[in-house]
Amino acid sequence: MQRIGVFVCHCGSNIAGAVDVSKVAEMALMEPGVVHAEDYQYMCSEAGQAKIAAAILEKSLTGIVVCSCSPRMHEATFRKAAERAGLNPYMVEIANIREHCSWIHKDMEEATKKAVILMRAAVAKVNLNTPLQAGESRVTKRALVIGGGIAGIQTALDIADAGYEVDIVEKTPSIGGRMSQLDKTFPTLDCSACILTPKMVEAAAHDKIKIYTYSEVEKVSGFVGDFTVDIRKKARSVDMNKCTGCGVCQEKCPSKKAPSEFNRGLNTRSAIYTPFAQAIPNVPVIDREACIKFKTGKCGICSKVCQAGAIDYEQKDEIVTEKYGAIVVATGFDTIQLDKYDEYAYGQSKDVITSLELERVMNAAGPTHGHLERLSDGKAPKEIVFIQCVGSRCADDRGKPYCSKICCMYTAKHAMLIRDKYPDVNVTVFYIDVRTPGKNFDEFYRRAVEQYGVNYIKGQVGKVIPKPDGKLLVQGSDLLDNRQILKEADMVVLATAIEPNPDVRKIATMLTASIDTNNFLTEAHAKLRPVESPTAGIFLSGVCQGPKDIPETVAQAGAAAVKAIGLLAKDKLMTNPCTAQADVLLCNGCSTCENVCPYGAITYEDKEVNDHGIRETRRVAVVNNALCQGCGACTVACPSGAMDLQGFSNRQIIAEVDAICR
Amino acid sequence: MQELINRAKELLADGTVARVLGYKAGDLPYNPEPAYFESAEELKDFVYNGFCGANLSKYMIEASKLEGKTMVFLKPCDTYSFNQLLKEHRVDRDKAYIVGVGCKGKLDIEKVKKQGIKGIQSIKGADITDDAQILTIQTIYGEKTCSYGDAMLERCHVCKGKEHRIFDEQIGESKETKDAERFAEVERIEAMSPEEKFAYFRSELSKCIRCNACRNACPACSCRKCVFDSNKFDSSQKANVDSFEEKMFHIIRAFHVAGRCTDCGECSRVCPQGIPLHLFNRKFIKDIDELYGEYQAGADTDSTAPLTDYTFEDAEPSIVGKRG
Amino acid sequence: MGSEKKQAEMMKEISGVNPLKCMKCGKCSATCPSYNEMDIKPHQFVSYVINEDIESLVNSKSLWKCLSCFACVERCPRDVKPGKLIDAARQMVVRQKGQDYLLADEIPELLDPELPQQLLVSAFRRYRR
Amino acid sequence: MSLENKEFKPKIVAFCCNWCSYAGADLAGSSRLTYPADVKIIRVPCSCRVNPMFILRAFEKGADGVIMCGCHPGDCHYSTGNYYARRRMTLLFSMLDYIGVENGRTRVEWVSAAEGVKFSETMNSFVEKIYSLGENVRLGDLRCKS
Repeated sequence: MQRIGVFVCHCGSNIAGAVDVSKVAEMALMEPGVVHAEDYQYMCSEAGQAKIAAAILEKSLTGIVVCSCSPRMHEATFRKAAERAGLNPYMVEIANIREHCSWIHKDMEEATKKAVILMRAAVAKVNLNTPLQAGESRVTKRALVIGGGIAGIQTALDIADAGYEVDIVEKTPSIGGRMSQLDKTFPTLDCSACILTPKMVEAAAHDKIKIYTYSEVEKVSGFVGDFTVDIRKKARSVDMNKCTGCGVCQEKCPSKKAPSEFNRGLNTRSAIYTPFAQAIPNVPVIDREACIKFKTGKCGICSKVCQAGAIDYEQKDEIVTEKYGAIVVATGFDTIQLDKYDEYAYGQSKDVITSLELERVMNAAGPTHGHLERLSDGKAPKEIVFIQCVGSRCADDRGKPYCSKICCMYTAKHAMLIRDKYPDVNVTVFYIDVRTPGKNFDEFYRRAVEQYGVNYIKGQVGKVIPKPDGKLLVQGSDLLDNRQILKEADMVVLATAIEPNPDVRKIATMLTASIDTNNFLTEAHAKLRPVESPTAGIFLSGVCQGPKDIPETVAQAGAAAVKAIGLLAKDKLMTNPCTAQADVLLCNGCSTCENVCPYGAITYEDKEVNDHGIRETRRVAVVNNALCQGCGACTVACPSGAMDLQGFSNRQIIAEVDAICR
Repeated sequence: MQELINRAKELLADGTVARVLGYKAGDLPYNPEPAYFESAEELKDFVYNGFCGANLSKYMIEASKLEGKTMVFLKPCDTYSFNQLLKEHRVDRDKAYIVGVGCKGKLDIEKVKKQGIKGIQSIKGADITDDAQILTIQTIYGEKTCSYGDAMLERCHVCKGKEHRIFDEQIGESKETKDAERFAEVERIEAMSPEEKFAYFRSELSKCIRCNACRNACPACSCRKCVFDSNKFDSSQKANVDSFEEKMFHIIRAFHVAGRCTDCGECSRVCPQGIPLHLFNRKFIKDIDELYGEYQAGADTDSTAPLTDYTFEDAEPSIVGKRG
Repeated sequence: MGSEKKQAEMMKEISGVNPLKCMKCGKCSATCPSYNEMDIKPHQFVSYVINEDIESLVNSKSLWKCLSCFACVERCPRDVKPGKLIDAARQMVVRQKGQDYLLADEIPELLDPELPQQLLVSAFRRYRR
Repeated sequence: MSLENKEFKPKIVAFCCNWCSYAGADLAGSSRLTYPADVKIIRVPCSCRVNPMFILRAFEKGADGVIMCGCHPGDCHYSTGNYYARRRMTLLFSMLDYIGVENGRTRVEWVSAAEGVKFSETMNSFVEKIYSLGENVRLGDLRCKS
């Protein structure tokens, strides 16, 4: 018989507000095996943990039940507390009376009743618990970074500097990401390329970093410490080893009509191209959709002009399989589609552009070579209107419910830069709120208003009407003056909401990392573990986790790197002891379990058994504990019940069922 | 029959096999029972006739543990069971010398009795060499006749085919017996209202006395220890205590053999209460065929079983309510 | 002013609008074609309901200047729908005046072929409930 | 004691996989999305851990409805667990339907860790269904009900 202690947490008023906690403790004493029950304000606090430890020692408890928040929150905490008091950590069960009870049931009597039942189920389970010992698994000392933007580059550099090998997988032909498309960066206004390109070069030159550009993650298997990843290196049609990056092929390429991804489609590029001049690697790729050779079989000019003989039309996609101990996701963001916002006339007028498009217009390497001009007629604008919160903070399905965070600052930056370079241009910003928390951020915004005379109007724009003369009529509110504004503008710039890169869903699925309703990757804990995914061994870097600016991204990239380094520094990991075990006396050796095991953890051996006096050699299943992840598929496939899952045994689950239905 | 005995004697004599697994006469003319024969002498008790319906495959699990080869007589449908056991590593192919015996349909004494034929003394026309048209039955009330087809087991009317799936040699002629749709009875039940279904199965299952004959005869139910006998699920039951346990036992039994059951019909054949237990297994077979593609357990030894397989597009469980 | 509170609650109920969701962006007023005719502007409607000043609202000129074009409803990023609030305020006035609804069958007789389509549509929107 | 006088409070067992659905239930909780207290959740590592035996056992002990939630097909933490669970449950539910047990008493729903709203909605609709079906008499061990 177990000696069980039950500890009921108030969680301040989170639980005690809806559940009569002392009643739960009182009822617990009536359960079989329970010799101790108490309730306390915060069981997870040091004092609460001390109470648990004291009870374990005083009453010689063999198992404990903590009625508290979700086991996903504090199971590990209480297991550690029990372990410190000399109890096997797997003799701890959690009854989730917060997320599954007090937070959703407002009626005290009803909630208390349910809490008692959940407590009973946990007690019934712990009565059947057995002490378990964690095994060990090895750690591959190499990290994978998915995404080669500033987040991925920074994470890779930090991991590599700590002495571990890192591979970066980047989908596009060059690393650099969104940051490479920016012109200047707030709040210091240094040129984006000037601070990014040295990092790109450093990453490329680092002997611990290997960069796979124009590549995608195809398949991920394994688990923390021991992932196996298939990387698809898309056919570049150019031999990376031979190409000197001279650029003649791009110059001579007759197909120059493909929209330039780097310039957001505002101008075109050749079919063989590097996205931008500072691309790393400086090796072009052939866009097979646009290439005349691939479309018609004729042409081949690039091959003829290439002195190095690097052009290879026959190149095929290649799959590289590598092993990693840790994976960092740094897949970044894109701006949302604006097709549902017809009131802003984006798509109707070339002079209504997104802020990211304006970055390209302002950039010396952009479609207008850095001259501020209207994309419709190339004339210099005199009136520019910026509209904030386009698709951000939007309750309906046209936009995103969250604040995109960066728009207030980059809009101030754009306004300021335009006023600085073109003092004769009037700049008006329509805003709902101006949000500038951050070091030197509000000062920056105020400078735009006070020093540069940017006209900030509290109010949204209701519609933008393209006029026949090419001007844009902007109808907005000025809520402070309580008037409706009709304003003629030459250009309208939309601070478009950002969203996670659409590929992230596919990647998250491969990694079995969870994702929220907005496609941002979920952190293990919103406050305390913000750079880790709940899936062990997966770390989050940059905007894939939530909107953030460059300094925050770099900071998080470093944090993710440290977490990954912390993992890679270990030689061995303790494995989950909740694995399947076969009872040799019951096993038929039928191979059914082997067929459903996703990890190949089950093999068969001829074993000498002594079945109640009958000695014979039998073919029986053997589970490799390092490979078994404890899913339990085999336990149900097994008709004789020989296969059982430690920590979630058949009898334990049935005891829970019985307790709930009692 | 003599051909089988002769062959058995030969193989025993030349040492190819150490024993013969066949049938010997029982206490009545219609209940031969499976038996081992280890010498020509013992073979004098050997019988083989239309009442030898028992599926000998399951006996091969134990026979595989014995020294030397065992000669076994398998009907076409029994070879599916043998194949399935082979696939599950329960029998040793090298320990078996399989004689595929021709089949003209096996007989069900209950069907004969249902025709009002009582006090049976002897039956003629049931040997494998007979042409299987008419049974002549000597009773204490005089001689009666009965058509062979009317006396056949249910399973023979929906026969999977007379081809042996695995054998070392074949003896005897077969005759096609299939004259009914395999799933007709399942479909009839499916068409019932929930109340009718419930009433039907309640009346059938309430007859169950938990003698475990179905379990013992079933070649798929060959666990060393059944979950209903072990404490693994806190589910050990020796007898049905209430109406629920009848259902629990039969549903779980059917579920455990789903995708493995060859539809050999032994469960229904041996049930002393005459419960049509094969209707559970056949329901699963029908569902599997409809939802995951045609699958015949035991047809081969290397295909993936439906419950250890999947596709991304598999039907959702909610299809159960939608199929009407 | 207990009755004002009750009226404000009733307006929320009729319109199905939660005025607290408003972020004061003014897009409703920015988009309103009758803005200049109104004494209380669309975005202010929301504030009046929050402040439970229903009296001023039902006595405002705006109440009858709204075209029920629902541009504000369409474009509101927060799903607050000032147009629905205005509609609700009208409902309350209509209800107080003694449920003088038209029957659907009576409408065709009252129609003047010269009436602009927009007005008809608005009228139906107004009196639909 | 007469059963008719007692207000029907169904017993509902929900098996939730640890990675998606249990987290979805947690999210429903932290988002304060209510559903009836009749639902009691049992945490299992994966939907493929749910043995038909558990479901029948729940009915035996007087459960009025049993629902199983797992990761969406394709999103299983163990990659393939829910595929096997899907086939198993489809066959089991079909069998229960076949022997005349009301089909609404069992359900499988895929709920991701992000779908707190779906979790709560699913539970609300399932409980509603069980209320409409009333007490489970066809599969219960009637001795357990007094």
